[in-house]
Amino acid sequence: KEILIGNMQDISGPTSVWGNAVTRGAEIAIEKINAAGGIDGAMLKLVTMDTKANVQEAIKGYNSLVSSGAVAVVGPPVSNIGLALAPIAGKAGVPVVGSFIDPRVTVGEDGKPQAAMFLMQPSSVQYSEIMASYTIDVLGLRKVGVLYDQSNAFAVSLMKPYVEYIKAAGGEIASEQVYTKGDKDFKTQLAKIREAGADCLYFPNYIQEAVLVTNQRKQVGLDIPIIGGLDFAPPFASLVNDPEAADNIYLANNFSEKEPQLKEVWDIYKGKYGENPVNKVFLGYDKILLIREAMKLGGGTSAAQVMAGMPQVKDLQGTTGVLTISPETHQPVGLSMVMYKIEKGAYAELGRYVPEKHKK
Amino acid sequence: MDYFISTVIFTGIALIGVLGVYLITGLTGLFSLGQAAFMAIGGYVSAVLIRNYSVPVVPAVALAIAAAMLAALLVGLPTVRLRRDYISLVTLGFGEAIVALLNNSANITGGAMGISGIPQLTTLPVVLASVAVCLALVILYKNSKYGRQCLALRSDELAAKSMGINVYRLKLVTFLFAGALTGYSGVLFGFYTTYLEPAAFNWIISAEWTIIVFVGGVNSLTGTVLATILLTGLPEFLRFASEWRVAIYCVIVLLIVNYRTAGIMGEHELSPKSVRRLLSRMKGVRP
Amino acid sequence: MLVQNILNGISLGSVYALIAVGFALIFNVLKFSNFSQGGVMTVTAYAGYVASRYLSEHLDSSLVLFSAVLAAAALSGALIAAAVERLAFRRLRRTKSEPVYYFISSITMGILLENLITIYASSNFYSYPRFFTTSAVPLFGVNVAVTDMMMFALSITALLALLFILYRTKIGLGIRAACFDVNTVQLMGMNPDFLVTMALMISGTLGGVSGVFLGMNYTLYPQLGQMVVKGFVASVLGGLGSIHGAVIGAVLLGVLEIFFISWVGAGWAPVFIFVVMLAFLLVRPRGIAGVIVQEKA
Amino acid sequence: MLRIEDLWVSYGHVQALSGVSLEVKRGSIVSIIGSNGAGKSTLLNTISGLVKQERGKIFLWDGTGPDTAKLLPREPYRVVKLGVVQVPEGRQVFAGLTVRENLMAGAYTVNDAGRVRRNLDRMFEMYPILKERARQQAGTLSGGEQQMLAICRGLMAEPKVLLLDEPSLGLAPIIVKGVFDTVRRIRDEGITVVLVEQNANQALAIADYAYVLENGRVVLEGAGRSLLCDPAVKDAYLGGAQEA
Amino acid sequence: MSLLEVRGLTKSFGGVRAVDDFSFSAEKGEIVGIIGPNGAGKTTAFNLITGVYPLDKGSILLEGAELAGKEQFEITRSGIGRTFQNIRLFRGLSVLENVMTAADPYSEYGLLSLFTFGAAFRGREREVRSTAREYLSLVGLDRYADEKPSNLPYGLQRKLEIARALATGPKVLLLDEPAAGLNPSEVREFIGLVGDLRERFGFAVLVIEHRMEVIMTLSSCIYVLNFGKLLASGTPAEIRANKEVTEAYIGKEDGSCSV
Ligand SMILES: Nc1ncnc2c1ncn2[C@@H]1O[C@H](COP(=O)(O)OP(=O)(O)OP(=O)(O)O)[C@@H](O)[C@H]1O
Ligand SMILES: Nc1ncnc2c1ncn2[C@@H]1O[C@H](COP(=O)(O)OP(=O)(O)OP(=O)(O)O)[C@@H](O)[C@H]1O
Ligand SMILES: [Mg+2]
Ligand SMILES: [Mg+2]
Repeated sequence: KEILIGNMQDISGPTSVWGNAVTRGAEIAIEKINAAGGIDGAMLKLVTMDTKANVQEAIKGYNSLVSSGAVAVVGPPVSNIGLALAPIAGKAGVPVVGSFIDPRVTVGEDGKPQAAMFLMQPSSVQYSEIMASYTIDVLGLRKVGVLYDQSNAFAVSLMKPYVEYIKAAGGEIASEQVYTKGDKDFKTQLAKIREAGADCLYFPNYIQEAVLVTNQRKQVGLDIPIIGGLDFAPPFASLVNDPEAADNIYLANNFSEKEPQLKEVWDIYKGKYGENPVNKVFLGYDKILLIREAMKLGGGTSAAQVMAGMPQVKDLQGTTGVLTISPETHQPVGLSMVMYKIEKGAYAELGRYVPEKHKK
Repeated sequence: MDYFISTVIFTGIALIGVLGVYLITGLTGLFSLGQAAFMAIGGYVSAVLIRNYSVPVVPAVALAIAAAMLAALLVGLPTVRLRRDYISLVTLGFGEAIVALLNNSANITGGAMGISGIPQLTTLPVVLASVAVCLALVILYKNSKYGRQCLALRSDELAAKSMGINVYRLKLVTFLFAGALTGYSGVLFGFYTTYLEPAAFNWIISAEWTIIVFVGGVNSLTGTVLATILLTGLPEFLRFASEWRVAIYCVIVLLIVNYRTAGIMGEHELSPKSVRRLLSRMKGVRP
Repeated sequence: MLVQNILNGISLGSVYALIAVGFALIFNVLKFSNFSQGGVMTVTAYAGYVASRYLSEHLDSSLVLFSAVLAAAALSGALIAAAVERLAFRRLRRTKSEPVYYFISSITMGILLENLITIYASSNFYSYPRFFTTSAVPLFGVNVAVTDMMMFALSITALLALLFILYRTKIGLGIRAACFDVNTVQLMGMNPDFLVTMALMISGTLGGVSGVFLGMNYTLYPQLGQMVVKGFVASVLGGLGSIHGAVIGAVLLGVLEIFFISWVGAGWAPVFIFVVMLAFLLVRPRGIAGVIVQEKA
Repeated sequence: MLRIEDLWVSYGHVQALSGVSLEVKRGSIVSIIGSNGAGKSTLLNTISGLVKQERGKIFLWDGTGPDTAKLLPREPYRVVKLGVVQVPEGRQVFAGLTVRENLMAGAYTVNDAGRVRRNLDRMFEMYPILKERARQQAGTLSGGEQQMLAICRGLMAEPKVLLLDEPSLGLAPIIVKGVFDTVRRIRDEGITVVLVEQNANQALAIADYAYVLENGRVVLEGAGRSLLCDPAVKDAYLGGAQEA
Repeated sequence: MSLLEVRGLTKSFGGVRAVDDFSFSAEKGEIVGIIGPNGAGKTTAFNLITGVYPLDKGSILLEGAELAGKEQFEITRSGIGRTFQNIRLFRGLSVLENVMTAADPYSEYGLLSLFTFGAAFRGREREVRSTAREYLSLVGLDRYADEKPSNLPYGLQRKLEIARALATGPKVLLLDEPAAGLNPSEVREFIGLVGDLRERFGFAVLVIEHRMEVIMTLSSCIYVLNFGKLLASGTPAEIRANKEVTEAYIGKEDGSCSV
């Protein structure tokens, strides 16, 4: 007997690196579960659908997964697809476990949770509050310059709560600069931030722009720390060809390489693909763990049972932390992040951090 | 079943947009790289009216189409007198401007984070009926003085003027008609996905639609319809190819464009007459 | 700030210019928008990267290494462009297809190349090694990136070389004639396949050079070639039928973008640029350097 | 110089040439006349290689020995390299190039810069108006000026065999005379000329030999002068009476 | 008042005066010939009358109404039809549709009638189709109605140009070298055709030709242009006798069979 688990990722297109990483992580988890006898004797099988980072493709893909009998779906990496899927999945009743960090994906406008949507990493609000709190409460930087991609939902959703937190905590937004998709030259914006006298730069964006900004920061002589998003995690520093430039950057990652619970997956991955895993691999792995846990708690392997079990998940030890899904928000609660500082191209770990506000 | 229905619905929505490109490019020989913008306008206007202002559906849709036409008028008025090559530039710029506008009016449109929770009103019957009506309108247009004049203008603008054709007006009318169709396809799109975001409406869509029109046949509507079904369905069939999917799709398009230059249907239309002719020819071949 | 903005604009413009020149060559000579140029640039950028990885073990002077990488990319650009001609355009020319077919063929080819690169190198991105130790030098009291200056110099050189080839050599004359009428050109003893391949190879060479610079400035990723849209805008603004117009158009576009980014922010810039573009075309419908030739009946 | 054997050409369902055979002697003018759609242009286009035949052979023979006749290649640009140059119907000048550039394009196969310059001067001498317009875009020339340009462009290639498709089209009568004089003169320089003409009177008058083409077949042939006086020809092609 | 009255037509390109102070007039039913050396400005004069180029100076009156400054399509609709020296047919359309297109601007139905498949639309379409067929048979092209124009031999394409011009319903018909590419006997036929058309439609015809037979047989009045200026005008006999014209344009008469 087989239990189908859907997997919706970008396999082609600009964000396929992530899609592949998540898929590999999920596959490792499934192989492990199957090797241990599956779930009540039934083997798990992952069916992957390409979403091409496109809403239309995703809806077709989700419907196709539902038609072929998938009981749960490892969800899309981006929020826009999550937003489009929420009502459709609510009707179809096959739960989606994803990395759509926009809180609107899991909580509807009426304040009730979206029945079939579950987030498995800090939401954008949680994440950016962690970063903001770290900026102001730990580093003591109060005059923040912000640069973000205005046309990118991911960036915008990481920017707003950050700015709100900083303002609420008595900080000041010295300059708020934007760019749009396809822009490659940020010198003008960076120069403005320099003029405004900011004492740090918050830059919540994809890895590639992160590299460009890091390089161009040096070219305009902007010498302040960068408070970065998840994408500054490895392999970011190795991609900046000037180690002098990859310096004085703070970021938060989902896990620390040193943490023991990673070891097993880390080694399997390295053995299989000959390279170090990135954080998306562990996120993919944990999503399968979460689905399995939901099956246990829901009392069976049907879609409805998985869906019922999901909000009951509590204190599940994953590779990226200890997971508890809130039944009110369908988001994990109290997840901490591991803080890092990049100095001359090298990552220095600063320990896990979670702001007071998040500790319940 | 849901899967099949959603595929049909998306194909239908694309077809209505492609018909717009057919009018502009296939019939009139103008190049638009900004059709997606009209789609965005249709989708956003209807969604915002219904969600934020609780306007009833029918007037909201009508207003959305009107808005798309107004935008087409704004772009068209200054450009129809320019050299043709400029139209693709202006429409490209227009497309980017609209996306920027959507991103910048976050309090109305939700900006980059998009607008969600649009009621799902697009159902299979709605799409099929819409396709039938739009197709009928375009067929009529093609087979009237408008269609002929468009083709004439595409062949030779100067001669067309000298035959008494008001080419500026004609271009504008065609542009508006296409704008209305595209806007409507945007409405259907928003009402199906229930979520709209500016990033979905880039110039690549216009390029894809143009490809479909010419894969279908120079000015054959039947070909356009066939090609839409084929090329929007193709990626579904190619799902097994995983990361090779888009590459294979491109190769197929290249083969058709290069080895069947006139497109699938050439300049032919599938009409009762042509079917009869084909049948009689097939009979003739049989010994 | 003003000087800085203008210099930044010119820097950005010279990136666009290098793309625009190759693009304009095909646009002006063969009368279609060759969007496959984007794909060619991407592939060459990767080719240059592979060459740099391989050669860095054998060459120690970074200037020599840099020149070798440029040469490798240029060569691969020429070859790929020739292959594109063979696969995507030749049959169309045989069947005397309208320009839109070239457009479609080229845009599909561009997407194909982009996807092949994604399959080959994943959508991961890579960084070129650092060829120059100083990344920026002061000029008029503001900092200017070294690569930007090189790019500016290179686009001017490319422009002059192109003008020379097109207007002072026989092949150039042939290339220009070929776009009016492939049949008649054969009656002059010219082999249009050869001429068009030459034209594409020249633009491919330029694509190779731009690819390396784009890769150095903006890192390597499969969508790198989508910058070709800027080349398209620049070459059309520059005036149809003019290659130096494309360069001017590119620099103007770069300066305008920077100016608007600094004035109204990057969010609103596309709206303003659209308005300026429209106004400009209405005032000067032939583009910057285009010539009006009244069509004769 | 040229020998054509049993040439068949069709465009899809239209049979344009059905078994045309003819011979062109070295250093002679051969005129081909016939009504609209008879296949004259098709014949020239087939010789140049622009149109491919279904059947039949075209030989180029420089008259030096009986066995030196060789098949004409099928790629137009190779045909030109062998010295067979066509001036196409309807001018087909390169509209966006200047007059001078058009002429230089004609000289593409000539590699001696000095000779090219001398030829250019000769052309300007023959049609001074072209010299005046040397920097004008060819597309904006008057119809007749374009025709002159097309003829000169053909001559710039230093042809051994010149195929002229209706060279007098759209030229003023006085220039038409000039064109026929030119044709005669280049024949006298040793160039072989195949002349397709609607201006049948004059075409026959200067022809050494002539063929009448009808519906893709040769229906009559003979020395130019003799056809000119042939009552059947007179009736069908010369309008019965004389044209001014 | 003449049907068409052209006064002081002037146009230069760069430094070249292509047409220089050219005046003439044409009456209803009259055929006017325009001749002159190559590059004399004849086609340019047509282009000016039909609005392809804006005039530098001058005025063009059709039935007393000024045409100068109007758009090309307006000029055509007010009653000036033309053919092109370098054939400009609509390649994308069939022979019949080429002619229909020329009649279309007079179809009054709008989008409303079209989209409701209204009577105005259906009636007018039928009408246009049958008149177009009529024009085709007038010039003897009915056989080719469904062909693409590019498949017709040169001579027939010229005839199609005429049929298309007829369909614009001209009061004045401008023919630019209509007999180019016809052989002498076809020229004969053509002369007959133009005569018939004039009879039938009663329009004025302006014809540019280098084939003297056409001009001399058809026109009641001939204008000779040289370097854009009027060199001479008069009846065919007068023109034939004019030494200047003979020298600049016609050249010495030449015998043929008599030899
Ligand atoms: N490209 C084509 N496609 C289809 N038919 C063609 C094509 N070109 C020519 N034909 C047909 O071939 C026949 C011969 O045409 P051709 O042009 O050789 O005649 P021609 O003698 O040169 O006539 P003209 O004196 O009018 O130039 C005609 O019936 C014509 O319709
Ligand atoms: N658009 C233009 N730009 C520049 N010069 C032009 C343009 N149109 C025409 N000319 C010039 O004006 C002059 C008159 O041209 P036009 O075509 O009127 O001559 P034509 O009398 O019709 O001659 P033909 O009998 O040879 O057709 C020519 O010398 C031509 O080169
Ligand atoms: Mg012919
Ligand atoms: Mg003329």
